Amino acid sequence: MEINPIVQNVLAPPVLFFLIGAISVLFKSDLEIPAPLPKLFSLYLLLAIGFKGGIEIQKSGFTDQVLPTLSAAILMSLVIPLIGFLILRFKFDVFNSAAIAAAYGSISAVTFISAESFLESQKIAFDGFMVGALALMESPAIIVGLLLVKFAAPKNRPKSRKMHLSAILHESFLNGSVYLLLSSLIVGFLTASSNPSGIVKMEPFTGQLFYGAECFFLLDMGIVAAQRLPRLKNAGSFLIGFAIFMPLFNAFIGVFIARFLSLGPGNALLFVVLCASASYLAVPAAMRMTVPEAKSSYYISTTLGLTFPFNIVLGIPIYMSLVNTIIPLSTL
Amino acid sequence: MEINPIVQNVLAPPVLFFLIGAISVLFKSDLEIPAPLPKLFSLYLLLAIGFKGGIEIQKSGFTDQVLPTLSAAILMSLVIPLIGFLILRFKFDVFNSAAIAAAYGSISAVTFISAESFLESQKIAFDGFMVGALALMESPAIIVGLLLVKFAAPKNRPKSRKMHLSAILHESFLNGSVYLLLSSLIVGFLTASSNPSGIVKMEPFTGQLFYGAECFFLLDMGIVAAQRLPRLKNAGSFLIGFAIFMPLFNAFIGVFIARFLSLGPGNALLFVVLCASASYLAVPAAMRMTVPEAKSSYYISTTLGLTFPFNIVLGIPIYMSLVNTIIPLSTL
Amino acid sequence: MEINPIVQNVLAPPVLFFLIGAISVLFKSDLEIPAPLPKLFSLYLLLAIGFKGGIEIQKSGFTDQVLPTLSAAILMSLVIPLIGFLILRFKFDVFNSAAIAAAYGSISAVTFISAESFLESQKIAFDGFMVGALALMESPAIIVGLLLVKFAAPKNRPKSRKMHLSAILHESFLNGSVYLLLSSLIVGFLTASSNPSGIVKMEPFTGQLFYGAECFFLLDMGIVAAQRLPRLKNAGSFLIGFAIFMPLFNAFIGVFIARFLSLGPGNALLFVVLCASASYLAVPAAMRMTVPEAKSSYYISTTLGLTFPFNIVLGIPIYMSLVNTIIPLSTL
Amino acid sequence: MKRLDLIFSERELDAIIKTLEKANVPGYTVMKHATGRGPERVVTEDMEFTGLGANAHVIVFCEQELIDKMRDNIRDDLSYYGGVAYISEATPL
Amino acid sequence: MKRLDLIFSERELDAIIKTLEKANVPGYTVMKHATGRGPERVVTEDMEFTGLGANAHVIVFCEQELIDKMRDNIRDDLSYYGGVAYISEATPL
Amino acid sequence: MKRLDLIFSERELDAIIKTLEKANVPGYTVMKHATGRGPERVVTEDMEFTGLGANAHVIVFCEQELIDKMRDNIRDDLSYYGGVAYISEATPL
Ligand SMILES: Nc1ncnc2c1ncn2[C@@H]1O[C@H](COP(=O)(O)O)[C@@H](O)[C@H]1O
Ligand SMILES: Nc1ncnc2c1ncn2[C@@H]1O[C@H](COP(=O)(O)O)[C@@H](O)[C@H]1O
Ligand SMILES: Nc1ncnc2c1ncn2[C@@H]1O[C@H](COP(=O)(O)O)[C@@H](O)[C@H]1O
Ligand code: NA
Ligand code: NA
Ligand code: NA
Repeated sequence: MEINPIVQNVLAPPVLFFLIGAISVLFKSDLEIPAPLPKLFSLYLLLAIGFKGGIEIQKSGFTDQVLPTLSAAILMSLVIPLIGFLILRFKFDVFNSAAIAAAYGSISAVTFISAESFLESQKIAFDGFMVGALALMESPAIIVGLLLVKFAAPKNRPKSRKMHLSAILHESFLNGSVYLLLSSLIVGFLTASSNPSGIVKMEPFTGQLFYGAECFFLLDMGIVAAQRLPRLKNAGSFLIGFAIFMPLFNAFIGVFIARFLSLGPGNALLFVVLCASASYLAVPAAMRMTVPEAKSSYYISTTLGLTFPFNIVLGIPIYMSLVNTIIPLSTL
Repeated sequence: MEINPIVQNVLAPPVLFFLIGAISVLFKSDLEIPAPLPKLFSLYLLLAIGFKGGIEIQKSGFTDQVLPTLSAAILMSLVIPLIGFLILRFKFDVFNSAAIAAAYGSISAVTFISAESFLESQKIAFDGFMVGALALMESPAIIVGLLLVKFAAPKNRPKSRKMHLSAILHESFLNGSVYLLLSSLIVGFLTASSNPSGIVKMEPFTGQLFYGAECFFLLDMGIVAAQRLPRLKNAGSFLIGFAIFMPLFNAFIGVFIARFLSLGPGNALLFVVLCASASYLAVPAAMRMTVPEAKSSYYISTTLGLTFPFNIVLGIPIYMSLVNTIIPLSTL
Repeated sequence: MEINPIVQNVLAPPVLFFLIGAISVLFKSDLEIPAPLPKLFSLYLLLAIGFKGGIEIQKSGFTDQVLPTLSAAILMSLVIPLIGFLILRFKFDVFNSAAIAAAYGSISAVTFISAESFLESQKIAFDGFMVGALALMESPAIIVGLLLVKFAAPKNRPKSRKMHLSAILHESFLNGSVYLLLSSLIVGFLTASSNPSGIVKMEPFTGQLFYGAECFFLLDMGIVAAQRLPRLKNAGSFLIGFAIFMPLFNAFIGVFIARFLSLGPGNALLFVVLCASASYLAVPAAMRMTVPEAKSSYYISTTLGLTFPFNIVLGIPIYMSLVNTIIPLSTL
Repeated sequence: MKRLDLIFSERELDAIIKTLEKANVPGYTVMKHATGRGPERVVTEDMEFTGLGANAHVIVFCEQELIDKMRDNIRDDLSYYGGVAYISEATPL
Repeated sequence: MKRLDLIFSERELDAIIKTLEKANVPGYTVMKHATGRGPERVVTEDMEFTGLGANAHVIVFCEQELIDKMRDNIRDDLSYYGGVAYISEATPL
Repeated sequence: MKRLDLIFSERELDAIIKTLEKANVPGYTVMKHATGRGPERVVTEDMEFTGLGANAHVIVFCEQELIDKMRDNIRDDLSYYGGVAYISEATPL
């Protein structure tokens, strides 16, 4: 008899450590991972994801699945913020709506690697070029979010806050975490092309260590998420609902696009997870800088306090069964 | 010809790095491992010890040696604080006596892993379930220490400091380092039961990296211990004597219990080391919170400045020969 | 056809990550590796370099190449500061000249390991005892620098700043980074002599992880170097010229000494790189303490902002071709 | 306008912040990882990994009346675990 | 002599330092990793790894006239992103 | 009651603390990892891994007479390596 995939997902070390972190807050333990240690792990994960992704892309080359998939990924990161914006405008002003919507159009790298771990434990194959999709979905969502502010903001927004296109592009591509991911991807690609021995020597750092570092980081994420969750109460039930509904909605669109693209189940899950996940690194950083009118507690508490845990614990297995239900219809 | 086991113990990298740290203070080098880096290693070691221990316990199962050994460990962590308290009361007030005594009833995880490294270098077998004993000895000692304060404290202790049982249990089990060790143990156990591939993927982080991280942490411990040692002068010769005599005394009781339990030499050494070591993480944290009347410099300087170095450098080989002298009488 | 060795050097992960860091500053990305994380990597690298070097020295023993090479290394670290001092005195006072000259007489461990990585990628053999040369070149340069201040400083230097020989030796050998490197070397040596299993257990930490940690540290070095570079403008063109000319000059002397010593091409490159590199850890620390009259921005900006990047990116392949051009004349 | 400086063990931080929030202060700033010595206890940075932890330095800019409101509660918090509190004058820029 | 305390998001640090340098202040001290709560926003230390970052606390000892010179620029910087600025008296030792 | 603010290179910390202890101050607080610029030298946080190190910010609450007692020694320490010292008024809560 098979174990329930949700239970199986929960029993993987990364998710268990996430729960341990969350429970420690619930029980008021004084367990703490002091700054800047979480930053070390977050930088490490971005570097390692990018580097390994660059190698995989170089290895797999540009097959005919690559271009359509990457294009669809970019499309989704452009469209989701628009949909999110329209929904959020029912309750929030332009600034908050744009900032939150951008977060949901962008992605969470840790959710992505959790999905990869899930696929590995289920022995389902996926392609390395999906990291390319991950890397390409960050910037467009930020651009859309900032353009929404630029064009929909009330006319009386002070001149000093006028957003020039150059500033928008700067925030979208040179944001620390976007930049590190993209440039590590390039390093991985170049290394794989011209210096294969460099890959072997990097492997213990970017490869073998990865899973453990992921667990350690998730321990901290559990603490942070559980500290954030209660603040959502102030944000109101509309936003709480949004933080659960929006990932599910995006996953639903994502799975149909994956079917349209004839992606295998592994790639399909990763694509769906990219659509369903929300950013708590790049987008908040960009919004904090350029849209100070938006309340950071809104866009951070929803993405970190609710959407992230939901995706990590329940979302990934749910999306997997969604993929298994909807995709075979067309591909078999 | 055999090398003296003390010399052999000292020539292992962890002990050598500990000495390097201590010597750097002696010679007034400005070598420093700035906060919060030592915290990173301390969190890592607790997580890895717990995780690997959980796996070992799951693997070895509950053989008929497990339950008696764990019970004896808990018993020792209850009895040692009582004995220590009686001795310390000759010189110190209730608060200081209880706090110091609790530290000696509890354990030092780094002393434990140094003993494991020693056994490995001597090719003496030991069982993974001993980590269970380690994990189970932290909380009872704290509970006894706090109960001693609760019942022996002068009647005029302010109401606000009345200790409720719930607060005592909270400090004993939800203390950051106790919680991380216990919960990592559970994660290891669950992973081993249901997700063997997770163990393989964690191995480079929790297994391969462990010895080096231990060395790095011991380098810092050497610095800290050597900075603490001079402060012991203020504490007086009674306390200095206590910091050496108490571990030896506890080791002596421990070795007879180990003989009674018919433990093999490896497990016996670990049991003795648990009895002889003193806590500088969990107990000080708990005492600082609930018994502010006790001078932290007393319980920290004795455990870190004297007992810890003594155990690491001289104690472990001494206990080994104690084990070799006393145990064979009954088991061969 | 062979790829240009400069291009090949640039396409190695450590150099690529260095460039990524530098470019992030150029493009005003907010990528940051917050303190004290860079310190973690710098401590780690010193510990690992020393430890591995100690093992290598124990393994290779004292062949008849060892002693002459180490003596020549010490000689160079005594002579270079004198030459540098004479040159710098044209433009700078005694304090600044001595401090900068000492930095160029000393070495940069990260430049050294970059050269090792370069040799490995080119499959050119080199000997482990060269780390001994690295370790031995730090202190003499500091001693010469401080003696220059002691004897050449204006007579009206306040009494309180009189440098006693004991203070000079203290700064030269007990400086945190010198001490850690030297003592880790001793630990490695002792471990290799008496505890071979300890080497195997350290290997994942000091060996396998090394290359990745080097990349991570170089990412930060790229950021720091690029932040420093513009400050050189204030320092004037004389100092900028010195920061490029001096390494080349030292390399040139170095390569003839290497030829005289009949070093193989690998050892020769490492020897040349030691001569050409400049210190940004030990020497600045010592000068900051004992020669506060010298402007730290001079000796730090030249070594970190210009000499280090020059050596890492262009210098090493240039020195290699220098070695290949000059050495075969005598040895073949 | 006044400036209130509070220095105490990081472990009391939650209690102090609760006190500040209850008094409705307009804001506060927390700096962790402070070390120091008081009349009774010693804390050193390099001991931070142990259970003792370091100190927190909290700065509050607020009106005198708010300080009066909080005085007793803060004194209570600090009397239990130790720590210091000082008031000085401050003018908004 | 005056003491100027500025507390604001680390991300504004470059702008503020530019303002200080333009006014030719004799010096300044920066303490990063500060956290806190203002009237509008919340920052917590453990969120530092996220894009939000922590606060910086900048201390400047300088003459009143320099403060007057910088006042408008600093107010501009702080009004955009938030943050507080307070002045108090200080005497050199 | 006075408040004494000392800002100087971390490497002078031991010397300064010795001076404070010799004067029998009731306590002091140390905040490391401060950066800044003085009239002469520049320190930046990201250079902390180099030999230069960062600054320390020491706060002492004590009586004026103690400050008078320490003045010369502190000035000596700071004149050698650089750093600043300022006094302001403070009232215990
Ligand atoms: N006079 C003082 N000046 C500055 N800081 C102090 C002073 N007294 C105590 N402190 C700080 O308050 C902390 C707690 O002191 P205590 O109440 O003695 O435990 C110390 O560790 C110092 O950081
Ligand atoms: N009244 C206050 N006292 C002390 N710090 C404050 C105060 N108000 C704001 N802050 C600090 O200034 C930062 C920015 O505040 P805000 O302008 O609300 O974003 C906060 O995170 C606090 O660290
Ligand atoms: N006017 C000032 N205001 C605030 N901090 C200062 C000032 N001058 C110097 N500092 C601090 O004191 C340190 C040492 O300065 P210096 O004496 O120039 O080396 C600097 O790095 C700053 O952190
Ligand atoms: Na998304
Ligand atoms: Na014990
Ligand atoms: Na050199």
